[in-house]
Parts: sequence; C-alpha cells; structure tokens
Amino acid sequence: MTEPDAAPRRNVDTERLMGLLSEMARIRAFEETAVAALESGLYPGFIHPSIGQEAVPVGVCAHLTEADPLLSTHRGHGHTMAKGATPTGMMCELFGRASGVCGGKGGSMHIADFRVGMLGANGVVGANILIAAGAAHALKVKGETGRVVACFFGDGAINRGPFLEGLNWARTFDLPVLFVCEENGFAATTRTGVLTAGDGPAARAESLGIPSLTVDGNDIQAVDEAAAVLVGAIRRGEGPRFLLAHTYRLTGHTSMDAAGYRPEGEAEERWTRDPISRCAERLRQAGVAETAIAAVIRSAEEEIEAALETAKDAPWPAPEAAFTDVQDLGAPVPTRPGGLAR
Amino acid sequence: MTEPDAAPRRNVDTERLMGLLSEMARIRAFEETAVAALESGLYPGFIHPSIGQEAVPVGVCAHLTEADPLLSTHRGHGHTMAKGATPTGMMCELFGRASGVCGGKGGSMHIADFRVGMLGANGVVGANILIAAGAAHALKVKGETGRVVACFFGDGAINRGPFLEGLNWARTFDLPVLFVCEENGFAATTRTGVLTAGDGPAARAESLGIPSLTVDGNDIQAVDEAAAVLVGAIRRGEGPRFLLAHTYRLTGHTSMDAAGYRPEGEAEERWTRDPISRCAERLRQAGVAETAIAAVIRSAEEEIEAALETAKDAPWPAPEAAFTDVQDLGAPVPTRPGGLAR
Amino acid sequence: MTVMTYREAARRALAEEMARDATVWALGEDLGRGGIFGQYADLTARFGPDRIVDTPISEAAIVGAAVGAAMMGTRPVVEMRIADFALCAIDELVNQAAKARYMFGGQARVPLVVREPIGVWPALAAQHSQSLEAWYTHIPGLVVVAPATPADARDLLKAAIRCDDPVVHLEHKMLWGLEDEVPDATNAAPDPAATLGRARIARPGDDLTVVTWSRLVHDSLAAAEILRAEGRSVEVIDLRTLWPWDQDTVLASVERTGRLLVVHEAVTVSGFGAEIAAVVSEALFGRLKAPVRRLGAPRAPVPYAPPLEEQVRLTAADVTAAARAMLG
Amino acid sequence: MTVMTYREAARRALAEEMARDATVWALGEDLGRGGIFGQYADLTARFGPDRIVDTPISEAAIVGAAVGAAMMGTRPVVEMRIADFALCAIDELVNQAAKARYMFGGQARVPLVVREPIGVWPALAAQHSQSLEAWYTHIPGLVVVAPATPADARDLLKAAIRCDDPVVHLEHKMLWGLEDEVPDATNAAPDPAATLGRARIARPGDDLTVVTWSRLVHDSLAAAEILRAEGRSVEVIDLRTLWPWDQDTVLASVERTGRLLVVHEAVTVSGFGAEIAAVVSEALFGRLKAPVRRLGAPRAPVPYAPPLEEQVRLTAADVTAAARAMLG
Ligand SMILES: Cc1ncc(C[n+]2csc(CCOP(=O)(O)OP(=O)(O)O)c2C)c(N)n1
Ligand SMILES: Cc1ncc(C[n+]2csc(CCOP(=O)(O)OP(=O)(O)O)c2C)c(N)n1
Ligand SMILES: [Mg+2]
Ligand SMILES: [Mg+2]
Repeated sequence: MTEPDAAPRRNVDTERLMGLLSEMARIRAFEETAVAALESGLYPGFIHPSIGQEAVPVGVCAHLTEADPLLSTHRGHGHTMAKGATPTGMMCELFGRASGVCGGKGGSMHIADFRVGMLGANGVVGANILIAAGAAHALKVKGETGRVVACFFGDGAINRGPFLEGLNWARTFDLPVLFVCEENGFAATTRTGVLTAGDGPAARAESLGIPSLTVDGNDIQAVDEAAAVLVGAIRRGEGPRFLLAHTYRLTGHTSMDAAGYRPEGEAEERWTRDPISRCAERLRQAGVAETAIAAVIRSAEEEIEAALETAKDAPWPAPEAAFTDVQDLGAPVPTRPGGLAR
Repeated sequence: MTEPDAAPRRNVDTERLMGLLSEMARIRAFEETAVAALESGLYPGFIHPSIGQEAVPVGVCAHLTEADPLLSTHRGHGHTMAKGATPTGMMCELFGRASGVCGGKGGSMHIADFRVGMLGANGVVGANILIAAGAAHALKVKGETGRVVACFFGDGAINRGPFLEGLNWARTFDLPVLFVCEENGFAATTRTGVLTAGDGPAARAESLGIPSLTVDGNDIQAVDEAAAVLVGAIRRGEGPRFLLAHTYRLTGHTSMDAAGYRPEGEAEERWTRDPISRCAERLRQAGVAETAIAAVIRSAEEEIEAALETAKDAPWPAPEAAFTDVQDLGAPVPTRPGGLAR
Repeated sequence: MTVMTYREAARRALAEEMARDATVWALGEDLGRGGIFGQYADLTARFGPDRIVDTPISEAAIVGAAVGAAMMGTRPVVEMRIADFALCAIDELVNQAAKARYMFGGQARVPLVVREPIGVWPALAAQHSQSLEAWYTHIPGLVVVAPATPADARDLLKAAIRCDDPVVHLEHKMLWGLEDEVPDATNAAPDPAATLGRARIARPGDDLTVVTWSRLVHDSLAAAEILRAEGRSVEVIDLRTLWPWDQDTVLASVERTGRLLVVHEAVTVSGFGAEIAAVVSEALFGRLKAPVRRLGAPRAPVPYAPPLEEQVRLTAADVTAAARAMLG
Repeated sequence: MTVMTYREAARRALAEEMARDATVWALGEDLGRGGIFGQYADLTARFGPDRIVDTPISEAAIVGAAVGAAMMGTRPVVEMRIADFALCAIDELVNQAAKARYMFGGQARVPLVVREPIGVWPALAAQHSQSLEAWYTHIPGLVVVAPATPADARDLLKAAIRCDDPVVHLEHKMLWGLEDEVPDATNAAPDPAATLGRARIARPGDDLTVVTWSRLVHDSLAAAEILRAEGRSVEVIDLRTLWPWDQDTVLASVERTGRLLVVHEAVTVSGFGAEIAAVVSEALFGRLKAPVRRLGAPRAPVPYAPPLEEQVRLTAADVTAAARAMLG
C-alpha cells in the first residue's frame, strides 16, 4: 500500500482533523520557539528540529495512550509532545533547569517523560529500536496485552545493526511494537538514498516478516489512517508492524546547520508540501472557517510562549544534582570545595 | 532460483566432479581425523567440524584463485582447505605447534593462511562479514578489478547486526563480494528457523539489493554451477552476490556436543543426503569405476594421515612467541623468570 | 551447609529469585538447553520458554532489549555466553543501560544483570578469554561483581538481581565446576546494599596483603599456604565486588601488614589493580613497608598453544613468587 | 613556522599522507561535507569520493570494513565522529583489529587509524562526551594517541597513519579551534617509532610534575602559570601517547620534583591516571615527597545543564587547587 493520499478523500472528520492540526501546530511552535531561543543564546548546545515532520508523530500518537511506551530519537521534541507531554517540562529541560523533565541532566537529546510513556530520546542512532523491542518484551513477560510500544527512527538508522536485530527480535517473539521510519531524505548532511542499498526501509521490514504500510508522511490523514490500521493489529496481538512515512526535514540537521548541501529551491519546493499548511487547506476545503484555524494556531503559539517564559525564569539545578541518580551503590561523593566528587 | 538439483542432470563432467569429490574427501578426512585426535587427547580445546557441509566450500572455491581473499568462520577447516591450504599447516595449528599456520597462536577458531588468500576464521559470529566487505573495499581503493572476496557464514549469523551493515555496505559501494550462507539448520544447539523472522537469508539479501541464488548445498554440482554464475557476475564488476546453500551439520555443534537436542533419526536420515556419498553415486552413475572413486578417497585419507603424523611430532613454539606479533610499539617485554612479561 | 558447585549455586540463585519474583527472567543464546556451561540446566522445564528465553545470535539486541525491559519494570538477567561477546553490545551497556537513569533525571531505573563468563579456559584463544572488568569499573552507573566461591556465586547473583541498577556479573569459566560448602540460605536473601561492595578476608595474615578476585582467589590461597611453610603469613582478600569496592577492608589490612600485592588475571596495564594500587599508595603513603605491586597478565592477547597460554595465565606459583619477592 | 588551528593541522596531515601514499584513505559519516568539525574540509574535491568515503550510519561496518581493508594492504583512516559512537564498533576494534596480527601468527597487519573526538563540549551531555582512553590502553595490540597541540595534531596523526598497527587517535572536541605555531615539516615526516611514545615537557619546573594530555595540557599550563606567581615551579608533561607511554620522561621528572599530579578529563576511577600512579608509586617508592595524586572526573555521566556540567569538567582552577594542595 503506497501513498493513500493520491486518491481524493471522501469525507473529512473536521473535528478530528482540527485536533490533529492543533497538535502539529504545537510542535511547530515549540520547535520554532526553541530554535529562536537557542539562537538568542538563551540555552547552550544545539537541537535537531522536526519542522516539516510533525504529521508523523501526531498521526501515530493519536492512536496511543499514556500506557503505550514510546521510544524516540535525537529529533524527538515532536514525538514527546505528540505523546502528551507538556511543553513546559521540555522547554525547561532545553534550558537546563531544575524543572526540566529530566531535571536538566538530559537536554534535548535525552528528553524523556515517563509520566506520559515517553521513555526517552536517544543520542545514539538506532539504539532505541532495541530498547523498544525490550519494552515490548517486558509486556509479554508480565502477561500484559493490549499495550503497544511505538518506536520512531530516521531513514539513516536503518543502516545500523540494531535495525536488523531489533526487528528480527520483535517478529521472533511476536511483540507489540509499531516501528515508524521517518524517511526525511537525510542522515545529517548525507542523502540517505545514496547510502541505502535495496528497496528501502519497508522492504527490509518485510524481509524480516513485519507487515508494513507506506504513507505520505506529510499528509496527516494518511498517517492517521495507516496508524489506525497498524496499531489496531498490534493491539489485537498480531505482533509487530512497520510504518514508513515519507517526509522532509525542512530545516538543517541541527539548528546550527544551514544545509548548504541542498540544491537551491529544494527546501522552498518542499515547503509547499508542509503538512501543517496542507492540513489547514484541507480543513478550509471542508468548510472550516479561517478564523477557527487561526485560533488553533494562535493558541498553540501562546502555549509555547508561556512555556518559554516559564523556562526563562526557572531555577537552575543545585550543583549536587550532578551526583544523584548515578547509581545507588558506589555513587560519587561530592567533595567540592577542594576538588570534584570522587 | 531454487534447488537446481530437482531436475536430473544432463551431462556430468566426470573429471571435474572427481576433482570436487577429492576436495570434499580431503575435508571430510581432515575433520574426522581432527575429531579423533582431539578425543584421544592429542590437543586441547574443541573444534567445530564441518562434516556434511563439504560441498559448499568446495563448490564455491572451485571458482576462486589464491588472489581471491576468503573470510571464514569458527567452522572454517573446510573453507581453508577448499581455498588451497595444505592440511599440515592447519593440523599443526590445531596441535598448537610452531609449524602451525598461525605459529600455534590461533588454533582452530583463528586459522588463517594468507598464502592462499584465506584471511581468517573468526571466533565472533558475523564479524567476518564486515571484514570481507572491507577487503573488497580495499580492492576498489587500489583500483584492482577482477578479484573476488568470498565470505562464508552460518544461518545463525544473519541475526547479527553485521549482516545488515556488511551487505548494505557491499551493495552501496558495489564491491566484489560473494556472501555464502551455509544454512545448516542450527546455531549451536538452537534451531535457526525458530529465531529467524521472515523469509530467511536470501530474502534479507534481496531486500538489501543483492541478487541471490539458493541451492541444495549438499549437491556439489548445484553449488558448483551456482558459484560459477555468481562469481562470474562479480568478476565482471556487477557488485556483490549472495548464495544460500541448504545443508546440514551431521555432527554436534562442537566435537564435544552429542547433539541430544536432535530428534532421534534426524541425523541418520540426513546422512542419506551426505554430499560426498551423493557425489560418488553420481560418478558411479556416470560410469566411473568404483576403484577410481575409492582411490580418491583413500588418497585423501592418506594425505591427512600424513598431516596428523607431522603434527604429532612437530616442535612446540618457543615461550617467547607469546609476546611477539602483538604490536611494534609498546609490545610486552618478556621478564620470566621472576614473573610474566609486562 | 550444602556442598555444591559454583555452577549449581548460581543456578539455584537464579531459580530462587525467579520463583520469588515473577518479573525476573533470563535471556540469552541456547539457554533452553541449559546454557553452554549448564548454569541454566532444567530452568526452562520449570519456568517455561517465556522466562528462560532462547535468543537469536544478537548480542546487541540481547542487552538492548534488556534495557527496555528493565525500564518497563522487569528484571532481566542477560547471559552473554562468553565475556568477549559482550563487546558486541557495548553501546547498549555503556551508553544506554548505565546512563538511562541519570540522563532521564531519575525517571528510568534499569535493574538488569549482565552475566559474563570471563577468563582463560584451555585453548579458547584470543577472542574467548578476556577479563575486562576494569572497563566496567570505569563506567558511571555500573555495579561490577566477580564471585570466586559457590557461596558468592549464589549470594552475589541474588544481590545483583535485586539491585536496582545495572550490574555486570563476571563469572569465571574455570570456576563452574568448583565445589564448596554453601551456607543454607534463608530465602529472605541478600539485601544488595548489605552484600555488594563487601570484601571477604579469605585468609587472615600479617606480613602481606593479597587483594584479588575471581579465579585467582584460589591460587592466592594456595600461594599463602605455600608461604606459610616458609614462615610467612599472608592475608588474602577476596574483593568480590569491584565497584563499589571495599576500600575500608583493604586499607585496614594493608595498614596492618604494610605490604600489598594485587593479583588479577586481566592484563596488568590499566587493569583494576592499577586503581587499587593508586588508591592504596596514596592513602597509606609513608606507611607502607614496600611498594604496592601488581601481578597480572602481560599486555598480549591470549594465545592458543598450551606453552604460550601458560605465559599469560597466572598460577599459584606466580603469586607465590611475587609475594615472596615482596617479603624479601 | 606557520600558525594554524589544530583542525587545520590535522587536515593537512591527512592530505599530505594521502598525497604521499595512494593506499591511505578515509571513511566515515558526512566526510564529503568536511566532517562535523571541518577536519576533512575540501579533501573530497582533492582526492575524490573513493578516497574520502561517505559511509552509511554503520559504525560497526566502518571499523570492521577498515580492518579488512587494512589487512588487504591499504591504510584506512576511520572517522568515528564522536568517541562515544565507537562503542557501536568495539568488537571490530578490540576483538578484530587489535588481535588479527597476533591470532594469525603475524600473517595479518592491520594499519588502521581510528579517529575519535573525545571530551566534554558544552551541553552535549552523557552520550557525546566520554573520554575512554583508559579502555584502549588496556587492550593488547592497540597504540593510543592523544594530541594536545596543532603541531602534534599534525605529527601524531601522520605517525599514526604510518604506523603498521592499529592506532586509536583521540582528538579533543574543544581543541579543534586552538591556534598555535606549527613548525614547517619536511614532507619526509615522522617515523612512527621516533614520534609515538614520546612525551613532551610542555613547561619545565622543579617542585611538582603534572602529567596530563589532550585538553588538560592547556589548563595545566595555565595552572602552572598561576602557581608561578605564588613562587611555585610546576613541570607540565604532555604525555601525547598513552600507549606506549613515555615512562622514562615521567620518572625522570618525578624523581627530580618528588611530586606527581596526574590530570585527565576522564573519570578518575580506573582512568589511565591509575596506571601512571601505580607505576610511579612503585618505581619511586620512598623517593616521593608526597603521595601521587590523580585529578579526574567524578564517576558520573556528563550532565547537560551548564551548572551540572561544570561539576564534572576540570578547569585550570581545579588543577591549580590540586597542585597547590600538594605543594603544601
Ligand atoms: C550511532 C550513531 N552514529 C552517528 C550519530 C550522529 N548522528 C546523529 S543524527 C544523525 C543522522 C540520523 O539520520 P536519520 O536516522 O535519518 O534521522 P534524522 O536526523 O534524519 O531524523 C547522525 C549520523 C549518532 N548520533 N549515533
Ligand atoms: C557474537 C557471537 N555470539 C555467540 C557466539 C557463540 N557461537 C559460536 S558458533 C555459534 C552458532 C553459529 O551458528 P551459525 O552462524 O549458523 O554457524 P554454524 O555453527 O551453524 O556453522 C554461536 C552462537 C559467537 N562465537 N559469537
Ligand atoms: Mg533522516
Ligand atoms: Mg548454522
């Protein structure tokens, strides 16, 4: 099944679509605000924005509850928000504050919000695939049925060994995992097509016995529908499923990357297929008032604006926090002044 | 293409087939002699015999020259001999003698004979796949065409990450590698079928863009013919190829393994499909005299008998050899008596 | 008291923990046939294949999946088969298991045990013989355990399973068959905090302290016995846990004897003996009768041939000679 | 003499070696766009994509393929991007690259260089900040190099490329932009044996020896300067190569000063400082004025937030304080 978007849609559930639009707008606002804050020097390091890819996590997570664990990537802000996390905890984390969702210890590459089942971004490409398989294996060990583990990764991750080992594992043990490959065309500055042999992510998944669907990942309705099918099958105990979502990274790899390796006009052309505009357009065509759409977007922006303000004023973590949560036995003992902890 | 053996063969090149029989008989004699010697306590440790799988390396290596590198596995005696190594150097290595092909430092799991292009057995399942890809990459870097790298591995190895990474690499860079999967039904004491998702090794290779052939690996002519096709394509610069050979491990995983996990009768039934007997039978049907066949087998046995005798009397390595060939700079300095080297 | 092997003690420990706690499970290659050293014998019959899980040859997945399963509230016991194969899963252990709790600000707990059979076993050669305990002691987040006796094979494994942080549990290949008395345990077994991090004075003595662990505890005891005949009194400390390690016990002993010899099977250079030597040399500066010495393997891979292997594997004779040299 | 950055010096070293020897090539992710630190800038234009090879995200394959390519007579220079990602290729480095020559009885040579950018860089957090040099020093077969200056970034990389054994070449992320004078090199450049394994006395002194490497050479020099104002004379030794390490230079210095402080960015516990401390404490027993001290990171992952990161990253002030304490 490819590109269900090709055919015109019969009916649009405008209420549902407004909800999805709202989620995408929240992510977009978060990313844009976070990039701007970084560029203003409000926090250190860099982030991997998911601008342009919002429809994938939103469409998928629309079918998940907080009881469904999710494993994310370095480009994980969208996954986290779509999973139900509030933006404030994540923004505070980017700012390295004590109220950050990881207490300031993780930062953008290690966001996690266990309260909503978001079990972690990951700084190592592909590593989350194995963790996802294991999270699902725990459900099997505990005899819990009906829960689904979702695992997002990029088209670059499919060339790492964990892709093979994790998918083989999930199918072998018939685990409830939805693997979602966000094919955005790039692995950092490299075109993934050039370094990926064969017929791509879905073909690999199928060769490992995992049924797949391929969708236009910039079409929120297509993602929503495909996720419904796949998550439904998994919940019924049919084992793992694979979703390949074609999308595009509208920014550079990181907030610092000007993406000069892209031919001129490419990004501009791709902006015309921006999932948020397309969703809004579809709503308009379905008769939703422009003001209603604008209100959703404005409200998303306000929410993120508020998160930003909270983060700016949030207190720093206490220095001793550097030494907590390492391990119970044999944890480092802070010894400043007079040297660091041992 | 599957099981070309199904159809009766039109003509048999008896001279070629006698040569292949001889190679298989040499490997069989080597393995049986080595197992017996081990059981008599003539050398320590254990080995992984390839009894029953001889047709695969013999059929493949019939198309390789000494200039073609080969990467092998823990079950590598057959690969090594088929590649042209003399049995004496390998037997001396098993015996841990100075005249062993690795000077007694490697043993069965680390046999290598660079003189004939055999670049190493490997104690780590799947690791040789990456090394093979790299050996082929070196040919590309050096601009050498026409050489082929062969890489053998078992059906258990296809569940390790290096399988994915190595095959993707070989196809991406269009390297001259023949990947040979010896599907013998087991990974140690475990049935590979149970823990391998999807349609198996060839399906995975195809999903990575590598054309494959599947053969009855106990039919030496089938292997010979398939290898001719695949090696020919690789030599012509068409990139990597994959050979899946169905075979069966007629012994336990190691010489110490009684294989009690096999249902009664299974091995017996499989012995009826022994590649050596089948080859001999085909020769008989083609009119070759029983005495000629027996002579080939006897001569193989004699050769190995001689290797055994040589190994028994071969001198031990000097103790200092433990400290050579570690590295040029920063090598350990022997200090006995009075302690080990530092 | 029951006499049993190290293998059997470890096997029972796992069985008891699995019986006690339904979230404990084991995974690794060939476990369904008892594991390659028989340390899982008959456990599948008792607990079923969903709790004694046969895995594909996918070391990265074995550890990586265990990380996910541990974060989800189970207690996976991971079998690496041979410690050297754990090198196929180092990202999963070091970048994932060891750091998850910290990176996520305490939201994650990763109570997993990674069992790694270490050490030289005849003729296994370079890729099946390593002892890399020093590596794990260098990684924040990991607990590192190396039992030497059947009693500890049981108690430390139980404590490791009950530990809420990832534990690297190093069992020596040459010890599986070792028999010794194991005190009858109440099933209300070891509290990790009371068990891990505690050294054991395996033999008291006055002239020299030998700190060691795993297989070499036994060779050090043999050496001490030999030296007793020469009128020398050697204290042998079985460290048991390498991180955290029992500095109090070691320092108290060396303060008394004035001499420390650290003995391990691993390569000397950057082995864990270096850490102990550095700590003790600093802490007891000016109070030592002799420099702290380390006895370990030369910085060479483990060779195959017996006469070569002998050059890199420590024996009681080596320990005796080194101790004798220190005693002057 | 030319002033250039550490990045540029390393870039030129690779370019010169590639120009000199057609078997030298480089492989890693994103190299075609210059590498993530610009250390490969413009090399693809000069040498083409078959010698500056863009690879898939396949760290195991990057190192594993390099092993095969090295065995076949080329000299691959492997880029790991961030040292932490090398943990995805440890089997390939430790079980394969480091052991092939030995296991195969000298038949194989594995002349590969693995470049690993190490260390803390602001806000990269736990999975992008490690310094695991101690691990590599523990593995027979590996040479371990850690340049601190532009001149060494050039000379040591050249020597590493010319070395016939596998070299782990650790470049510090914070040093790429460092500018300094680089002596004009004849193209008949460094003989590995004359270059690797040689420490450099970065600053002579009499009261205390600081042994360090990589980024902390600079902070140690700054500390020495601060202490000079207090009338203290500190010798700073830049170790440059960790295996083999220059024991002669270190021992001669400490014998003279009587005091040794080892400083490294890595975790103190089982860091390479332990090895140095153990060797020096033993060799100069009774001749030291103070116990050997080690200054390294606490055994905690590297946290993200600046005030936390500060707790685990050593600065010149930390070195100054530690040295001052030792000088009494
Ligand atoms: C094992 C590993 N190798 C390399 C990197 C560096 N890196 C971070 S993101 C990235 C590109 C990932 O591409 P893809 O999986 O397609 O995800 P995307 O960034 O496109 O979302 C790379 C190479 C890493 N983090 N981990
Ligand atoms: C990475 C790794 N994991 C586990 C092992 C232990 N081991 C040795 S051989 C083997 C089975 C391999 O099965 P397969 O690849 O099918 O080869 P076969 O033995 O059947 O020839 C296993 C698990 C190993 N050597 N390396
Ligand atoms: Mg991508
Ligand atoms: Mg097999």
